[in-house]
Amino acid sequence: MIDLDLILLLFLVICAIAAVHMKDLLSATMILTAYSLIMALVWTNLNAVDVAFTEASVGAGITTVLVIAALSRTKRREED
Amino acid sequence: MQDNIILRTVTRILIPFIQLYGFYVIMHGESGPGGGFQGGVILGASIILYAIVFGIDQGRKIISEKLSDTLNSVGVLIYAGIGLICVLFGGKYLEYNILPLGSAHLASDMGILGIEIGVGITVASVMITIFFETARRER
Amino acid sequence: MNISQHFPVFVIIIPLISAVIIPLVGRIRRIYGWYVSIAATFSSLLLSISLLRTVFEKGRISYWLGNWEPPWGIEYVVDYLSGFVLVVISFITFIITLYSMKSVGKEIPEDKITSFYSIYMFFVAGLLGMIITGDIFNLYVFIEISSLAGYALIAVGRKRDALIASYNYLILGTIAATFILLGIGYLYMVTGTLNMADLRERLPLLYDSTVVRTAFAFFSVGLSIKIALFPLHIWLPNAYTHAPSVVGALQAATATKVGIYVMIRIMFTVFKPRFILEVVPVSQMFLYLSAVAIIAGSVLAIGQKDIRRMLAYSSIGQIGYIVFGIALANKLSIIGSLIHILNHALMKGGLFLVVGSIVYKTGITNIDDLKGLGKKMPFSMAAFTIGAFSMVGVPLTVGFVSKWYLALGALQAGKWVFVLVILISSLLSAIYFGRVINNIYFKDDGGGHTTKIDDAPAGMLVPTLTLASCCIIFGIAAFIPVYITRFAAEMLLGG
Amino acid sequence: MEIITSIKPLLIISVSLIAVLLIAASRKYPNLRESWTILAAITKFSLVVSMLPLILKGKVIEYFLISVLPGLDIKFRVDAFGIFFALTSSFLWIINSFYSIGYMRALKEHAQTRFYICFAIALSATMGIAFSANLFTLFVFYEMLTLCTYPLVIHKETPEAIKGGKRYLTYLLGTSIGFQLFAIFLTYNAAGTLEFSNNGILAGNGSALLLTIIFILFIAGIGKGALMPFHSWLPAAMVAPTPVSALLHAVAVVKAGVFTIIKIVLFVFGVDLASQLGLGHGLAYFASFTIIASSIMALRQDNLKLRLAYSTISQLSYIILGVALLSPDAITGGIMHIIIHAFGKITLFFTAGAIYVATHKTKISELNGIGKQMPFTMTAFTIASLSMIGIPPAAGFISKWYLVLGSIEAHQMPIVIVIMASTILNACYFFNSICSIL
Amino acid sequence: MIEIFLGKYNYWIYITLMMIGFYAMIAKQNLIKKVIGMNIFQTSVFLFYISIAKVKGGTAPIVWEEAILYDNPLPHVLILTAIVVSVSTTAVALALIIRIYKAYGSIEEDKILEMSK
Repeated sequence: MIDLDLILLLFLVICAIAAVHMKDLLSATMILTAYSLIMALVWTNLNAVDVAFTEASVGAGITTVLVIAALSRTKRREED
Repeated sequence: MQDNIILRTVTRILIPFIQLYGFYVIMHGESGPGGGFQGGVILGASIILYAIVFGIDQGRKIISEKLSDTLNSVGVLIYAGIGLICVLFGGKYLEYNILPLGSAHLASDMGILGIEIGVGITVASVMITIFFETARRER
Repeated sequence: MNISQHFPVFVIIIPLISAVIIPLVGRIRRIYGWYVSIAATFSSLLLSISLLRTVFEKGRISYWLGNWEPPWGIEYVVDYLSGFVLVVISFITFIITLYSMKSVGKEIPEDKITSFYSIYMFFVAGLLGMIITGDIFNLYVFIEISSLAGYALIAVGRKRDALIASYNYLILGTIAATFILLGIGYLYMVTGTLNMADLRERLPLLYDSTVVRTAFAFFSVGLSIKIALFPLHIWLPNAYTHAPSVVGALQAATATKVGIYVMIRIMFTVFKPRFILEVVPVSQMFLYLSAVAIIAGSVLAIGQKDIRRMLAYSSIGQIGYIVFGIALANKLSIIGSLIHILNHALMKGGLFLVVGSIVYKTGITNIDDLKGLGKKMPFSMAAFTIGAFSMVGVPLTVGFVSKWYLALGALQAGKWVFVLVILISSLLSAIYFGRVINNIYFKDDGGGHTTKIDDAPAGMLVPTLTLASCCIIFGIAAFIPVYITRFAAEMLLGG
Repeated sequence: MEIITSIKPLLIISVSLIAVLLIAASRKYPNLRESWTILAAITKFSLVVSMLPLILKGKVIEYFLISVLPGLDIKFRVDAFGIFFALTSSFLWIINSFYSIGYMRALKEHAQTRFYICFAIALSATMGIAFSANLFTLFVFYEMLTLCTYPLVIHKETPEAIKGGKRYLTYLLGTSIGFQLFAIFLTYNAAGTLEFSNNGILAGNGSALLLTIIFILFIAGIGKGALMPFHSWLPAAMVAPTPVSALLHAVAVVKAGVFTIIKIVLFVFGVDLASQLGLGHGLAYFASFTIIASSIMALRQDNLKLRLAYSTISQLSYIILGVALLSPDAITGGIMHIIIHAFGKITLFFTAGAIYVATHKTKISELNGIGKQMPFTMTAFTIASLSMIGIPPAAGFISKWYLVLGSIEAHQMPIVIVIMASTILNACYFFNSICSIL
Repeated sequence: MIEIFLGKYNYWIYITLMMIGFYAMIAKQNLIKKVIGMNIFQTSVFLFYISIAKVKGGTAPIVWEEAILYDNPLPHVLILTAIVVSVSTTAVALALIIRIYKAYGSIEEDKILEMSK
């Protein structure tokens, strides 16, 4: 259990770094979604079911939709 | 995406279930995971899904700008109104167990339920509004 | 049924409800939104005054939301301090709302006016909530409500620069709010409570704990960003400059003031004065920071060409004054700080309103272009002059009273140098306001225009003049605010 | 000492403030506007005179207006010294009003309404200073005087005038906010009150060092006293129209400064404390330096008004010198010099203005032979000059006589030499002017 | 206190995540990247809250007769509120970005600042 927890947390860090690093904003957004879902998992592990539920619907769902909608009206790539 | 027959059919079938689930989550707030906020998000998501699949304009036909704006306000008013009703019955603001519904326990449950519904309506319509505002094409 | 016991919650609920009613009534006729705003802010003002009176009659008011007992439920508290700030803020918002109709009508696209007022009322509700809440997490929520509304309000400015100013403010504001949230988390982790009064009881045992100190550090940084204390001020000048006039006035007069109020709450009622003075001498740090802020704000203001930007930098200096009095933490200096909150709200509000009138009439914001306005808009310019005098600290204006107390507080603490800082910055502000006033009255606009009297409409003039005359009234009858703030200062320092 | 409560001091101050409203209201009708000024001046003077009998009986009139804060009162007290000053200024206002009407109309100056308004406010402020019962009231009116004379200084609105006005404000506001206000803070902190008292309020409150610092701050802070090195605003202010230079910068403003210094030395520090700390002598030497230095500067000026301005600086220092010596005769001499200098200098400025109106010339070197064109004017000029130098039977002799007596009394022989030397310098520059004019 | 921090790697992770988010908010020029950073920044704080609520051996704080030891439910409620705030902030930020793009034609901060000079 603890190991799973640790792995998930490390995954979080990797996702965060990747999301910040990606030049392609759409990919970054998708990684952010993955980040949110993993976060929801971590919270389920920590018995915060309510919050996990919310994070899954809001963080992974709504935020992604909104960012993608915003991307569709601006630019997809980050410039150097 | 509007031409994709599979997506359209699946969406048509899924949306009622999503909405049903949303209502369930709203109603079930006080005794299990979930509540007005999460349920509201799910309800909002169902409309957003519809709008994504069938196009923004089609989505706007279902929930017009006027309607979503009204629902925004109505949800908050339900919330605030229940609080004020509590004051009218001599309790503190949002003190539901004072409501005259037989037992204090029932009153409390109903009060929370009312609040959850208010929150759910607001959240759903706010989500829809934000989505439409963000995704709207320039005219 | 005694309705007056519910006033603490009504103060917030009324603007909140009106915020959601406005989109509904605004659809019928646009002007109704403004009517509702007026009604809401006016009733908030009346409620605040009544609350302050009750505090003086019966002492601290505590309202339990949902009748849950404090450590578990949310508590709303009105005491001398919050009562005073509540009245100041609700008064200013009422005046600015009164002013807003014409200015908003001119500066904001017509289809956005209704939602403007709606967001405006959210902003007001957030501010009032920040003042009145006794629950530290609830505080965070209100901070976010008012900040979010604030970002949106700034973004409706006429030029595109308003957008990026608002965005930068959003990023910094979110960092600040998240820091505050983190501080709350740390405090909750070690004490298990979110109620301010409860925290005050439990914290002294834990003053040596690293966690508590970390929490305090997060609060300090977060709040310093929110109030734009000098090195963390970068968001402020752009935000004030590019916001619509009404929003500029509202932000300058209320938002930072409430931020400072929250700072006082955290420093003196959540923690005890002993903590900032002896345990962790952060008061020293704030003292020097604020001195730098006072001087730097004034110096930067001198170099500005845009009058709104000049006022914004001057605000940074004035914020320095308030923090300075708090950091000295003796009775006189705290009285000085609290009066300066009133003072700065009145005069900066008034000055921004005058600038709003100028923009409304002429569209000018450049200081060099203000020549000859003294003859064209005599009443507005008179209000500007009074506000400027008050800012410099001319005797018989309220600006003098606060500086008097701040200087005495510094002398009492044996810190002579800081008296010098106050005096020097008064001189600096005399320079930058002198420049404007000189342009207004003693320079011609080079003929061309007729010098027909063409002042702002009465709907804008009356609120402006009200604020200006308040500067003088409270400068002469200074015992009124001093009487109230003395109780507040004693309460803050007492035990 | 009997204290009488009377509203008269307030009335005297408000007379010209009410006149301001009337002047502003009748700005379209010059004759009506000017008659308000005259009326206010006469009312003011007669009100001051009406208090005179009581004061001469040794009584004191007080009026308490409002308490801004505990310890900060707006309060008026009329004593012999104050009414002396008030009498002089209000009397000269009447004369000056007639003069300025003639002057302004002859030159067809612009913004005359503003001119008269500011003038009236300035007189209110002067009265306020004369009647103030504590440092706070004094400070309020002191600042008011500075601010309301600024529009008068820059009246011409030429770049030169604005430059002069800027210097005027910088010096007066800078010193009063930077030093005087600081000194007031320190005084309040040390003594707990700002009320003037015959024995001083600072005695026994605070160390010698602190009190010396406060003293220095006060002296530096009263820029209107034009002690060097804070004198250069006065020549700069000479860009103003001549009536302004005559009444304000030879009488009201500078005398207000000197008056304030005297008040502070006598009623805040007290004679005993000041002599005990040796503050008086320090000030005396400081003033002596100013007397000599500014006399030499006056000698070098070619512009008549500037020469008079430098002469004013040196004459002011006589007054300060008198008080600084702290001996009864010297104080008498100093206070008398307030009046004597006021009458003398206003005459000189009036003649300078008259010359300007008649010939549009300002430089002494250009004025050769003007005495024949304007014999009456130049007679007045000569008489006033004699008084300035101190040649009997002109009045200037009396005050100088007392000053010399006082400095002998105080065993300050160097000061006697200073007075002598400066008299010679005075004689030089005035005779020089007279000769070149005749 | 130190032992607690060492024992619970959650705290270290949350600090790491927070720093990553903070970096993105401050150093990245792209406005959308800033929003992404903001989300990471905020959720890391939520993680911290959830971690302090965890009681060893406790069960989820839902009504269940057999449970003896609940986890503290209060932080969960707080975080629900905070998530609402977070999503609203994101929405406002995105709306601003869209309008900024419309006005400037770019979403890179340095370019925008250059343009607005």
